[in-house]
Amino acid sequence: MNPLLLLLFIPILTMVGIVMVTDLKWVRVISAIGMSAQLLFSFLLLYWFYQERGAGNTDPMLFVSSTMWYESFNIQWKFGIDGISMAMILLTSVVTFAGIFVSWQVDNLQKEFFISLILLATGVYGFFISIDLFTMFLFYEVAVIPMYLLIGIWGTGPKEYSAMKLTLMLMGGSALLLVGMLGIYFNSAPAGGKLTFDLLEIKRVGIPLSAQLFFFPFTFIGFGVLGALFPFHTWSPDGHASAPTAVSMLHAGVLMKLGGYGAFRVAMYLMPEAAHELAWIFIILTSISVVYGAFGAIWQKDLKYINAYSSVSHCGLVLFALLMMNETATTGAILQMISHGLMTALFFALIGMIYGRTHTRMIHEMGGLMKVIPFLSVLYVIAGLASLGLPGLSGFVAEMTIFVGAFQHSDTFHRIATILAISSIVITAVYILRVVGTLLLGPLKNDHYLQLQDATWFEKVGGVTLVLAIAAIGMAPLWLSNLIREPLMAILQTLTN
Amino acid sequence: MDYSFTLLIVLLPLAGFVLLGLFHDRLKPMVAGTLGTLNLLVITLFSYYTAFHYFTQGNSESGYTAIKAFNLLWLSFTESLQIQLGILLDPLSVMMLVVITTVSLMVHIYSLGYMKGEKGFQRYYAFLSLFTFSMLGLVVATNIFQMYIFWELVGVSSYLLIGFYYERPSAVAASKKAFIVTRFADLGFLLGILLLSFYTNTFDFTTLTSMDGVAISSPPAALFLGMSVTTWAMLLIFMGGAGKSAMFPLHIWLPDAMEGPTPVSALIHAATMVVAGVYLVARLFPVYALSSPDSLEVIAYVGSFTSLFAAIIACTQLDIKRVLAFSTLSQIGYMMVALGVSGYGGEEGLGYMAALFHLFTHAFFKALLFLGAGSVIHAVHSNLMTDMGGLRKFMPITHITFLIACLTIAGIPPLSGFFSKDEILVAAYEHNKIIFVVQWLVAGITAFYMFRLYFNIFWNRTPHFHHTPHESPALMTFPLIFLAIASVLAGFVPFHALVTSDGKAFHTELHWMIAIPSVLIAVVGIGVAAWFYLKQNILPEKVTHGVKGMYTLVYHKFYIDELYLFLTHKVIFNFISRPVAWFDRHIVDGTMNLIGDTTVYGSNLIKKMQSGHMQWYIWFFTSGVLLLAFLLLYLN
Amino acid sequence: MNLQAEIPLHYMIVLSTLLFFIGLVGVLIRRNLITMLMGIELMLNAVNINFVAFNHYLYPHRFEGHFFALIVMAIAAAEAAIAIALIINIYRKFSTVNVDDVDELKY
Amino acid sequence: MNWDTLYILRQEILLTVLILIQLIGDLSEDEKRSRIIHVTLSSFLLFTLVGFLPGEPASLFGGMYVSDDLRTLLKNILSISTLIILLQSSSWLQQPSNQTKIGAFYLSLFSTLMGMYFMIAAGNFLMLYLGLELATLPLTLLAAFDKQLRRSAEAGVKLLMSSAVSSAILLFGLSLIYGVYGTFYFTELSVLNDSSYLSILALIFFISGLAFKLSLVPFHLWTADVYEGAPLSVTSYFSVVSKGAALFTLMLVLFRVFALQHATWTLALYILAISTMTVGNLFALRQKNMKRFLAFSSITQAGFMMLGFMNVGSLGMTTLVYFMLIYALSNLAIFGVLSMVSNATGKESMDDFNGFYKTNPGLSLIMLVSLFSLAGIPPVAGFFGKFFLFTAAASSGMYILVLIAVLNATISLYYYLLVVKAMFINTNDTPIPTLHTTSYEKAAFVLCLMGIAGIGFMSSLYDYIQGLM
Repeated sequence: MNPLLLLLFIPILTMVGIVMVTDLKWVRVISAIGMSAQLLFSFLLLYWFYQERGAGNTDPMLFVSSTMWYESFNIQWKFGIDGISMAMILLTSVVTFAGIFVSWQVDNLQKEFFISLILLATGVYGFFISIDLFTMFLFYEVAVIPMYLLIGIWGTGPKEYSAMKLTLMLMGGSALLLVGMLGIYFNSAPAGGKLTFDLLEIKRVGIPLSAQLFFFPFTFIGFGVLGALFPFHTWSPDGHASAPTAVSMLHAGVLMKLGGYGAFRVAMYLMPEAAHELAWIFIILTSISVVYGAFGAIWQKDLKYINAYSSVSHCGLVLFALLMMNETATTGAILQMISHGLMTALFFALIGMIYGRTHTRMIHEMGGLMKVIPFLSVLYVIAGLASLGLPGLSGFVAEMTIFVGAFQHSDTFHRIATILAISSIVITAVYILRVVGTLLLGPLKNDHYLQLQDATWFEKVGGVTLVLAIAAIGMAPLWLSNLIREPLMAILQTLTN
Repeated sequence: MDYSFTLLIVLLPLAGFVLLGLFHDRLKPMVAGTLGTLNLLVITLFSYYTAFHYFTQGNSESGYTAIKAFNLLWLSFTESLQIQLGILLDPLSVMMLVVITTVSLMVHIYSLGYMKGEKGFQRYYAFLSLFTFSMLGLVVATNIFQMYIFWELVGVSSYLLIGFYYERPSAVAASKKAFIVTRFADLGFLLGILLLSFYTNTFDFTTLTSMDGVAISSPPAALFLGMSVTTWAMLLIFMGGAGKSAMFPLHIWLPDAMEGPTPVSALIHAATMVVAGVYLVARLFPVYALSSPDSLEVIAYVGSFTSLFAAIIACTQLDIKRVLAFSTLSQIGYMMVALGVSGYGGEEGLGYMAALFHLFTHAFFKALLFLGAGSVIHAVHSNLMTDMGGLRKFMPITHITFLIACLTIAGIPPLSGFFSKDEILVAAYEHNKIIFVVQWLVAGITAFYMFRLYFNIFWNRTPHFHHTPHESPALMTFPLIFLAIASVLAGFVPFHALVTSDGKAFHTELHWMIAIPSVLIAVVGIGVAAWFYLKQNILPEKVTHGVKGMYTLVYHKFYIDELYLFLTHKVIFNFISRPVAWFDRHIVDGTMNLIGDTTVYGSNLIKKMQSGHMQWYIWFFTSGVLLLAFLLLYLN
Repeated sequence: MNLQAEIPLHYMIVLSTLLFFIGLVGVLIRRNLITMLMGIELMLNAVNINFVAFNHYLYPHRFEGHFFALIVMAIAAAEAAIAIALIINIYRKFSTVNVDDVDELKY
Repeated sequence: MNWDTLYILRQEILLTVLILIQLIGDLSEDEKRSRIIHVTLSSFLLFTLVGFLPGEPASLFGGMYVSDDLRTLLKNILSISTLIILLQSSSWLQQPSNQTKIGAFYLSLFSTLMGMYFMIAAGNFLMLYLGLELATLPLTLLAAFDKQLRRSAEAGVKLLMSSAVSSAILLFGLSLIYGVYGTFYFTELSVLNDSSYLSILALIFFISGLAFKLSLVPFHLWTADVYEGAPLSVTSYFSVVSKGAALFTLMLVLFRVFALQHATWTLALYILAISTMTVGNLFALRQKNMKRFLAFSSITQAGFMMLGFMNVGSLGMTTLVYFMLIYALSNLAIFGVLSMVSNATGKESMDDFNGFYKTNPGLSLIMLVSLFSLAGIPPVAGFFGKFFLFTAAASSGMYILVLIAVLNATISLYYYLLVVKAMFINTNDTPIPTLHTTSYEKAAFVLCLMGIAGIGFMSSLYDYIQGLM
């Protein structure tokens, strides 16, 4: 059996376990066990991956297995991973693991909550291991739809509006995506022969340019919506603001990465010529995203909004880097996905914990929290520093790789866009420090806060896991960078030709 | 000789940070402090050992050679653009190692006394270790990207230390300001790095500065807005240096940074971090001098202007730490001037040597000044010189050491400041007369404001103290004495034989033609200060009253802060960020909501279609059929 | 006498079409349910003319059109029976057979 | 007439027997009437199973009646759907007010089912018309089944009048077809091609007649009113079985008989598809009554179905049948829940479902899964059905249509989520009490859920359908 299938079976088994259990106290324990197993398995998979590569296997994808599903459409259950998917799987495992612990105290409809959460994660895993476009799309939607319930039921504030908006916009994106996918499918065998959804096969044959030009925008925007591409990002602030903690974490940390990953794996990988032709439009949009998100964040007063806009900025950087279409920038894009995934998850986790204590997310209503909840505050500062690109934490590695990569284009257009994108690091510093300064430092605003408890053990587990991951990538980025870079060489050769 | 042990110099402080940071609440304050200090003592000894060996054994006919004691691939961007983390030993970095570890050690010791009983004492030592780690990593960087990494780390440790009293809003604001301003400058630095590395295809200092490297042998001639890209790159890199070194107009953060604990000011904002900009320019000096002389010109003028500008402001400030802060600006201006007027190689490189010489001496006497000021503040619990006076009776050691420092900075022979300043003036004189005149004047102003400070603290009237000031404990006076000795002796270090632009020794001597006027003007400055401030009199007030408008302008630091505040708060917040937020909510999101609303509106619009009347249904049905039929007949 | 020679086919078609639309208009404008039903009968009978005419003029050797017409008649009868039943039901509930009053289900 | 003929006609004959059983059953005493329900259900189950017996392609009555595997499958889809409806309606029929009408209900229902069988089995337009009328006229009675309700009476008469006009127009179309081609036999028609105005007109009239049954816009106006007025079981019969029969008939006629004129009808259905999806969606957005809501939802779904017609090959037909099957099961599950609620409390408004999950988690989850299936959310079957329909349209290069369809699918997701929201998110002071599920209802739900959850993953089913084309 393909070991990758375990990535799907472990969460499914966990869900079954949750359904079976009668005592609600055990629900979270089972979830935690399941997701810990998943985390361990991800690392085991990484080990196997290296072992396989070490043994001289140079296939573009490892652990490939395929089972025919719909013969007449040539739809297969085809799974396989390369370094990029491996990295994304690790990210998902870490964030999900942390997410479970952060939601330790969910008391309303526990079973349903954890099942939805794990279902979401299952979709994400499936998406990352799919080679077949159809299953990829299937898992994509599986991952998106639990969001509605998760936000709608366990959210706060205008949760129904936000949940609806988020779901509809993402589904609207996937509508475009579907058109693009069908276009790819029907152009997958221009010289006759069997149509296919198999990414590798489509790539081998190549799509005619005219079709590429028509379908690239659909596919790219389709994924771009999930990747918070300007101007399709407005689901993100509202959605994040209303979502419960773990959902924000998973959504910003993992789900939004589906957008970037898909834009790369599907849109750009399969339609490189069109990507070249049309990149300029999207470079403009993404550069706007980067700066615009950062400026947007400065003005916000709600912690989650700040972080949501910051996500717009950071995810914009991912797409921006992808569009630069060279090895370095693309490596940076994937690194940025992982880095942003981790740190934004950490952010949302901390915001959730702070909100759970102070019952407000308005930064002006709080102040001086460092004094009363130092543990959480320090984690928040670390997350902030990672976000503004401090060396030694993951954000720096990703951003620098992107910038160096983007700088390889020496024409004026790319230069201006790049400089614009780079300038976001200053703006990021402004809003991060503003939050840190207002929220954590300074005199204690509210005497009631003196009674606040610092992090509990499960919060510590969740937070520290993420910090460790952020720091590990930040301190020793080479292995991850190489892991990502290795498949890129082959992919980008075709992109640049 | 194998220098791989130098890795410990960098790693030990990191270990100290991690240890103290993780266990800060489990360790007793004094245990943490002692651990940190002992750790640094070991590091200092290591770096002395390194310096001793390097300078005694490394010399050869062709000068000192650079040694890469350690190198590790950290991250690779492309085949050639890779970030290595390593240790580069050359005269420049070894000299910096000595300076940093010495000052840092003194500050560690001093803080044991000064910070005693403060809340967060352990955290303080953790941050100090972090800073030391970053700064050491910065100076031993083998490539420009490693430097950038530690550059940023230095920035963040400075942020943490300035904001050490995080419950004090002014400290929080100051730390934020420092970080953002330097961050802005770092943007330039980063762009410069990217630009330079794009054209030279390397980050490595040795490759960049080698005579047959691309950057020097064939600098890219591509033009952008009329300037060569090399000049652009070097100017942008200098922008980073200017930010850290608080050159005009990026100087605004430094005075505010005095919100941090005073030993921190001594360490970071006087002796080490703020000279990083000088170090940066010195590190890339061959590229500046040989490929982009225009940018050196800019550096000289910026330095010169800053030194004058800061010196003038220093004359009006009342907060003693701020006076010292502006004095720091002014002195770093000197160093920049020296670099700016320098050429490359041999005697031509006098300015280069002078800049680093001044950096070396300045580190000691400025640290001494700050620590002395700290000692005073410790005694009177105030920063303002109006609350001080006549302290010489109460604090003899502080007084003497402070006086030595003042004399040193004023350039009175044979103290170290005299020698280094003299070299700078010589270099400036040979290169550019205007700059020379300015720097000469600044020397006088420096003497004036330093002694204004000195007299105001230790002489003048004796105000009413809440409790009688007393001399600081030995933990604090020992560093003062040590640094005072260093300030006196540092001038005799044969810098021209050790740290030169091309690594080769050259001959230099005192230029009396320049030394005498500079000493004279310093004496004049001291004299005027004594006239004004030795005894309590109304002269200063008269003078300030005479030039009231001017005085207010200078006192408010030429309103540059207000200008920035206006730019950031009013323009960026109100004219960019707020409209962006509005646009996002109302236009972008509005459009999305509008799509929804339109759909609902459309739904209501056609509601009447379903009127409930059967005949209308049939009518609709039949007209539909006919319409469809006609449409198809027409289309066929 | 040859009917075909005297009355061309299109006369028949025009007649049936006219009848059909008269029936339709009847359904559309008469408010009484019973009258509407009559309109429907008219429409069906117009179609019957069509069937028979086509059969007779164009395909005289086959009988499908005739059969069809017969079956349509039968069905029309069944339809009328059910319609009457439902209209009576309406009358019981609404006390009217005016179609305009039967509009409670809408929007 | 021999045994083979009987075997080929086995479903129709058994259905006739069932109808006769009802007539006999009506003779029994009033208080024992409800026993007939169990008898009917078990015999209908038998009847359904008989449909799955293997058979050879055959043609009877001089080509009037055609039987082959595809048609048998279509009939089976209808009979399974009917079986589910019967299971779900059992407790409604047991209510005292309905006890006397049980026989009438079954009788009418089986008659229409018979009519639909003939529509599908027709090899001749005459047969088709007969079947159509047989399927329509008893349906009007069923719509007016709740004699005591004004709305039911109104629904009956509205349906009757509209469908009479529509069948008149269809008939007019048939007469023109006859005029143009001179035959009613499908086998003969399928090789004839004529592009005269008259033939186009004929085709449009014919399509309109069936489009009325399928409730495509602009022929849909009766739908919501009748759905609302009719009893719930009948509504679900309308939205699933009647619609399915119309779809299958339209499909068989267009693909098999008028394949040569496909340019014409593709264009017509292209326009109808867009208008149907859009208008159906716009109306569904506003609905608060669940029956009206589902009426418009089914209109929208019918619009999606039209996408299958865009591919003239076996792909189009396969996806249509496949989608219809999934649509039927999903819709039936929803109607099952609705009818349980309606029978127990008489509540039919969406707001009544607020807090439904708190009291009836199982039923809510069934609703959730079915709604997601209708909305086309994986991994439930609706996703596959819809995806393949879109594939069919895209295979002809009609990407614009696909785009409009997927955007409409997104809008439809909105209102499906409104129901989800009501059940799971909204709170209610007086929620619907916990409902008891009878074993018949359980069986119906199991059938539906097995289909909704499993069909997508069983590619063999799709392959099987495709093999029949």
